Amino acid sequence: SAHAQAPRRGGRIRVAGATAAATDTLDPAKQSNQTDYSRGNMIYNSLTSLDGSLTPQPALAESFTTKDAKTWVFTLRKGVVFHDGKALSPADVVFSVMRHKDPATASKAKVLADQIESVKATGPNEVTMVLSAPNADLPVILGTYHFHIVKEGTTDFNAGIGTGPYKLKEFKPGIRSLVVRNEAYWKPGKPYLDEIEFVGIGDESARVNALLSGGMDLVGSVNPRSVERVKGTPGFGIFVTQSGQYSDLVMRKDVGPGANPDFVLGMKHLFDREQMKKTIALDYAVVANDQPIDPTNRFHFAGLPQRPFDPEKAKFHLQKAGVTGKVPVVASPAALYSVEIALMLQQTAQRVGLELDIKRMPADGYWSNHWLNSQVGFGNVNPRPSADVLLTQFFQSGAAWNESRWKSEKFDQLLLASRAETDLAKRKQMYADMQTMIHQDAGIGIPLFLASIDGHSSKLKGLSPIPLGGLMGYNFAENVWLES
Amino acid sequence: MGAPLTVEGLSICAGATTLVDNLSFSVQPGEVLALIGESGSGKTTTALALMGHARHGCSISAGRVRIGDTDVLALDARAQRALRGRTVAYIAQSAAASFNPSRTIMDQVVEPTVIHGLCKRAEAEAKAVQLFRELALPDPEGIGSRYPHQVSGGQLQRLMAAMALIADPDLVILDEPTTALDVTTQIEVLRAFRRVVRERRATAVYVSHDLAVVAQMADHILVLRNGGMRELNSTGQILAAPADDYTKSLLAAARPAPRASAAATDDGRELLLEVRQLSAGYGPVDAQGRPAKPILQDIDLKLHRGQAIGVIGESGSGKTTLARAVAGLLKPSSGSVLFHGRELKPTLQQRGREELRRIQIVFQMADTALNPSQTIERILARPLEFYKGLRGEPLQRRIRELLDLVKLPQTVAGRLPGGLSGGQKQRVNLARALAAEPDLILCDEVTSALDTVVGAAVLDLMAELRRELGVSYLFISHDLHTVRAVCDEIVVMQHGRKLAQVARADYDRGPHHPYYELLARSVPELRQGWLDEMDRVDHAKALAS
Amino acid sequence: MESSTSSPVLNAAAPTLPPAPAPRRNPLRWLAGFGPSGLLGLVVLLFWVLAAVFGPWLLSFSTAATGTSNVFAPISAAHWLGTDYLGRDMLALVITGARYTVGVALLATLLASGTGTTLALLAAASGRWTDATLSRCLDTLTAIPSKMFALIMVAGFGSSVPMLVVTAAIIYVPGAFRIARSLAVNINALDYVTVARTRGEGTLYIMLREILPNIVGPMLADLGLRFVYIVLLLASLSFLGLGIQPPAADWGSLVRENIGALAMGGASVIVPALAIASLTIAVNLVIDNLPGRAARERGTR
Amino acid sequence: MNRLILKLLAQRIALALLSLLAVSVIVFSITAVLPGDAAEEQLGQDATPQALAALRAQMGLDVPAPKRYAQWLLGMTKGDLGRSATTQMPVSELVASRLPNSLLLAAVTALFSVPIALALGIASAVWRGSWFDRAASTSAVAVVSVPEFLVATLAVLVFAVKLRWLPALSFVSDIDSLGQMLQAFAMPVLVLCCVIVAQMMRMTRAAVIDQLEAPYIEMVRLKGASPMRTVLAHALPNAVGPIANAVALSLSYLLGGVIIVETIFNYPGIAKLMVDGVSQRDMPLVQTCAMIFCGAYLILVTAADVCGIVANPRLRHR
Ligand SMILES: Nc1ncnc2c1ncn2[C@@H]1O[C@H](COP(=O)(O)OP(=O)(O)OP(=O)(O)O)[C@@H](O)[C@H]1O
Ligand SMILES: Nc1ncnc2c1ncn2[C@@H]1O[C@H](COP(=O)(O)OP(=O)(O)OP(=O)(O)O)[C@@H](O)[C@H]1O
Ligand SMILES: [Mg+2]
Ligand SMILES: [Mg+2]
Repeated sequence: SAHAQAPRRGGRIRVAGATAAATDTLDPAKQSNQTDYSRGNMIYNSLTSLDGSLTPQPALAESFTTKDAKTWVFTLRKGVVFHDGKALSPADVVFSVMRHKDPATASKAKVLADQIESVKATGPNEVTMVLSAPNADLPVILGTYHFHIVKEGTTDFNAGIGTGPYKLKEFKPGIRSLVVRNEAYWKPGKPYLDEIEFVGIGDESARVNALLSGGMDLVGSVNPRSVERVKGTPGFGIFVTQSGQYSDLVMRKDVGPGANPDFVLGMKHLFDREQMKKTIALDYAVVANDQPIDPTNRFHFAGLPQRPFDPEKAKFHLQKAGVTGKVPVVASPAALYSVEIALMLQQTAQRVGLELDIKRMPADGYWSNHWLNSQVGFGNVNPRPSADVLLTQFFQSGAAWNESRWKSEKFDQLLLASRAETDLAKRKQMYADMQTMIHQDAGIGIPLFLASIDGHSSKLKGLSPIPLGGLMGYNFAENVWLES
Repeated sequence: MGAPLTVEGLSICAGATTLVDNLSFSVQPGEVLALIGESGSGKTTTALALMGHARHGCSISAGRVRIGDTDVLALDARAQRALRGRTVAYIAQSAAASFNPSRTIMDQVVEPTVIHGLCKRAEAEAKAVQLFRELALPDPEGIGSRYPHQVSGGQLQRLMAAMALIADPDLVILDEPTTALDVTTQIEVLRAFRRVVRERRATAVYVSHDLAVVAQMADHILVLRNGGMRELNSTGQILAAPADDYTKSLLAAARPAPRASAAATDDGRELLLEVRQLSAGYGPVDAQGRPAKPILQDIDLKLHRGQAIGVIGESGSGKTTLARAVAGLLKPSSGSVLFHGRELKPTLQQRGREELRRIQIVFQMADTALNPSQTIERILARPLEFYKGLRGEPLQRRIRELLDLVKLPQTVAGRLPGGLSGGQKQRVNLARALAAEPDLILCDEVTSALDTVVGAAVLDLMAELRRELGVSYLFISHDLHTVRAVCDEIVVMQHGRKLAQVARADYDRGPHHPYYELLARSVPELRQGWLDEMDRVDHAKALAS
Repeated sequence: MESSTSSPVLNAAAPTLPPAPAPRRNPLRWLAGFGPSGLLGLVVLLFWVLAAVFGPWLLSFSTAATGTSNVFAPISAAHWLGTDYLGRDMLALVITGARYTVGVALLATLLASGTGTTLALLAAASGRWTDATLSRCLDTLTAIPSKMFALIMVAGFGSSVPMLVVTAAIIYVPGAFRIARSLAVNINALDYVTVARTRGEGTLYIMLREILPNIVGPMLADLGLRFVYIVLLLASLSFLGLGIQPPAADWGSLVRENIGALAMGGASVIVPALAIASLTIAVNLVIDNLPGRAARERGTR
Repeated sequence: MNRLILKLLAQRIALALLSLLAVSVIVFSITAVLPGDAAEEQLGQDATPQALAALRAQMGLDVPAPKRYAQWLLGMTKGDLGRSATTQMPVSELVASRLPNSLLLAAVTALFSVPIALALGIASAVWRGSWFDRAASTSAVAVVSVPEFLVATLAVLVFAVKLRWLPALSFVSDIDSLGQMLQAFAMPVLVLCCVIVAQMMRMTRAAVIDQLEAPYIEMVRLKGASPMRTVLAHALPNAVGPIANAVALSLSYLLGGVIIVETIFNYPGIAKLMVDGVSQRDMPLVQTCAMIFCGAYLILVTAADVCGIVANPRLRHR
């Protein structure tokens, strides 16, 4: 209905994420997938939180200020208590941030945390962070799941003590977790539900069937092919989050055919993006333009001319590149849709006389063994909280995950400058320049930005997209409520 | 009380071949009819048909079988079941194969009463014990709780009789009930059967190929050959004045005539085989090299070229074991075997091909000694190829010769062993051994499955080979008559030891070892009333002692 | 006429020659031996084998391309068996899949049964130690769950067709070995094998000539079921994402990929499933009805 | 108990220990040569050399493989299963939370499938060659040849989505009553039955037919016994050995082989734990799972052999 209903308190829901393994963890530093993030958001808070446009909003920090984007002062919210009754103090924040820098923690956010030089309690409710170089996006970074605030000195995270909207009642890794309403939650009126049971179901059709049989109220990662079924069943609906997630064709510029710029250009012209959008994603995607900043991002450069599907041009470039024989292309179910994209690419390539030899690798071991090591292969990049994080991690010359080993001094300088720039308009221009460079020169072909699709019972209300990923950017727990 | 049995025009066929052809006879209550004939002549097939049963692959194609007022072949399955075990009872050819190995004997013996709901279990058991006692079984109260493998073959045969008789059937069919037994046990069993038939006055059909046994048991004899009836007459008539030629030849061959050897007692001839202080057994060997289950103990034996030595003894006395030890199939625990004056290595692997060729063994069980998936031709060809390297036409010719030698038709060459009768298989076995042209053949019960006529032919063949080629034999048998007929010396074994050695010249001169005497005495003679005489003698002895 | 002049000896011998055992000579009679259900199985099997060999060649011009964007399309004139989750023609996929399912599974089955039987013959015909060692080793292999083993193998060596064949074969060798050994040991104890030994025959002869012919019957029956299991193993490997490489897909993968169509009763999932069932049933029908098999089994009893 | 069985058990236990050792060596060495290790798998896309080194140290992967194996073995002999490399939780805890579920599922499945398989197998042996026999054998092959994920999905579509009789997932944590238990287990058990019934049925049929062709059966028939009695009282007791073996082999599948059923019904069993273990390269976990499967297999096979001995008086009485 058009006009918003008032949220109802009470009720219990069952939610299924897309993965379940014994490695499920409650340690913010170790979280690695949808279910971990969702669970983390149930029991923890960060200093900031990201809204529907990925703009940082105050959360545990009442406010944050900076003059030079290098020294940041955070004022903590008063009266926030952990689930065990202990009040939130600056020491907790210091601990929660600093532990990422300790190699022994083996944090997944270590690279991000390393730019923070120091974190200090500078008052009873104040924390000051000093960066090694200016970064205007620090509040965005601190709003992501790895930077959840935990109690000082925590070593065993299985108790799940945080300040979040729900308290942990049961946690069985790989099986399920059960959370109940945190009555002392600092956001007035929230959360709405009494209890959430959260499980991971690895198999997509099992997940959808669980939803349609009434066993689940919300399930993540629905295949576009199941959408019609869900929509067609009375009492169920789907919830689409268009985000910056993409699977990309990586052509390494240091070795293999990708070393020849014409090969790269030829391949980029071989993507029949509209067709891929229709048959692979069944329209649950937007066409991308070989650059990684998606339209939901405030820095997306819409003015960049769309690269068309042009077999003639492709043929021209490929012939110029003089590639002969079969070109092996590595794909894997680990990189969403990469096998399907590869198959379509194989067909279009055949039409221009190029033989692609698709090598499908099993999902496990793909990231460590094939991704980054294959000369031509597929990667998959999840939505990042900010354009800066994305570009720094994947396109900076020295970046560990610079998939195509594309090196550009000019790009690196622009990146550093834009990071320190606090003027939004100037920053936008810088990002536009960088997107153009990637579009032209990087060994990356990005055909589509994918949408995440969730299925839910129509009784479940309060869902709105946050382009960090499905399930409201994994933060559905404190926002949804049940219609009576 | 017995019921009269009438058979009219009975024909049984398997596919296109006729196994039993137009048979008619009848038996009066309280009488015994014997079915005799060579192996494979259709005796068992006929006997089974009397119960309305045909083996897998066979069918009763024509005829009528009446027991009392019932037309057996016209009954439906349920009525036939009601008849079997109740009105007609069957004592199978092989008792050992007819008991369920996993149920107690008592369970199986009283089963007919259970199936037909004749009486309470306790009553049935009491009756069974009574039968056990009548059949002279040891420990009549306790034997029922044993399992089939815990009693001997002769006992099992009697237990099967008890199983057949427990429902007081009108007609009893006994199918070669004593072939598996040695003579001493056979006498016991025959006595038991006869007592039962006489006392219960049941009608009986007795199937056998042994005329001497039949003479003791039957009132009438029916002679079968190739499924057809040759002669039917009273026992006395048949023994005294057989009408049919085949019957005559059966009778003529019934007592094997001695086959003289070229040099029966020529001590000057080369010593072929010498067994010295041989001990052997089965099971794992202990530190001293003694096997867990010792069988043979300190056997000494000398065999000259061209000589035949008979080995007799009751079942389980170690006759086959001796042959296996000589052949190298069983490693002796002590002692040695010398062949041509040279010591033979204890195991097969250590012996050379030529040594192996010179000693051939003919196995006791003809069924298992032939590979069911090779044709007779292949079976005979292999040793010829292997030892002689024969190929092509010479090979074929030699195979034909071998078949002729053992009196088998050429047509069997293309058949598989499954299509041969027991006697035929036995002869193929012998032919295979001959193919190797050995110096010594270890014959393990080669004639036990044969009727007298064919058996005699085989014995003749062996004698001829011995005369002409100087082949020697170790002739294992439990049939004293046969052994006496072909062998120059007889070794008597009991419990794995050599009890006595009797030379041909001394066969009829006594006194010998008492066990040998007992064996000699227990061989049935081909005349009516022999068993009664034995009864009287034994009775008198029992009184005297 | 010539023969009468050549040699009287030969002539004399000729009539006594045994008649040749001729039931196998006439192919039509041999076929008739299958009986109706066996023939049905044979026809289906032949169909799939032909499809595997010639199918891709017949179809190559028409259907290889994805073309349409119509996913999970129902059966139509353009797509006889509908389309799959990417809008590809199911007929083409099933026909190309035949090559993998029939080929890989058949190869792996033969490899497994062959190796198992050979090892079993070796174990039975040679001494106690070989037997004990082989039995224990293969027992150990059975103790590792098949899917775990497949997972480890594929994770370690990638999933190529030879790899899949070898993996499936290794997984099913112990089972075949177990059955063949129990049969072979019984045969080995029979007198005719002993006869061959006393003749001085080598282990190889005993394995191949004396024992093998007497265990082929039951081993064939076992092979039928083993084939089914290997087809299923391939399918479940593709469930775990470890199967045949795309764009090729074995039938199991086709079922798996298109399982989403099941709710709508789509042909794309039912057709490959039916293909699997028809193939495995056909193989078992053929084996169960092999001419002479029943007779041979009775003969060995 | 009889001495023979005791001796067999002693022998089997000694062999089992050897087998377990062999399996552990095999599994360890295969997993050791697999590309990637637990740290790489866990970091996935986030792997940088520093992070890898740190995580490896945390997981104890910096110790050389043979030494790690020795440590694991030593711990094992003391009853310590070690810690999972990826979660740092004691393996015993991980396993203990799932093993009972797996055993329960296996037990319930066995409870249904074994009697069904035996009944069908015996019936087709008795009516050998009849239409019933043909139909049963063919449909058994047909049923096993449908991939189990198809059967499972179909069952879910029909019983959970369309009819709403049963839950689509098996939530074992919520079982309070027998009714709920039946609901939770109905579909997994159904699917597993489809998988294992055929093999047991075929083996039972073969074993019973084997006995029905034995000569003593002819004698039983000649005693006038009905077909039912012939099979149940005579053929079956003699076929117990091979049947028990077939059952044992099929049941051993129920622990390690049910990964697909566990995935589709989200059943928290040990097979999924193992698959996760392999894909995460979590050595101690994989090892422990392998030991459990191997142990279960050996126990089942030994039990089958004991059954065979108990049923066979020739072996039972000395
Ligand atoms: N199932 C069968 N199918 C076809 N032929 C058979 C079958 N069983 C037996 N025969 C054949 O029937 C014939 C008669 O067999 P039967 O068992 O009645 O002989 P028998 O006189 O009892 O011989 P024996 O003294 O060896 O017991 C034999 O030639 C045999 O080969
Ligand atoms: N493989 C074996 N293992 C253990 N014991 C055996 C073995 N073979 C035979 N025996 C036993 O050895 C003893 C002698 O057996 P053997 O076969 O030599 O007897 P036999 O004199 O040939 O008897 P028959 O006249 O019944 O053939 C018997 O008690 C038998 O049970
Ligand atoms: Mg007979
Ligand atoms: Mg003997």
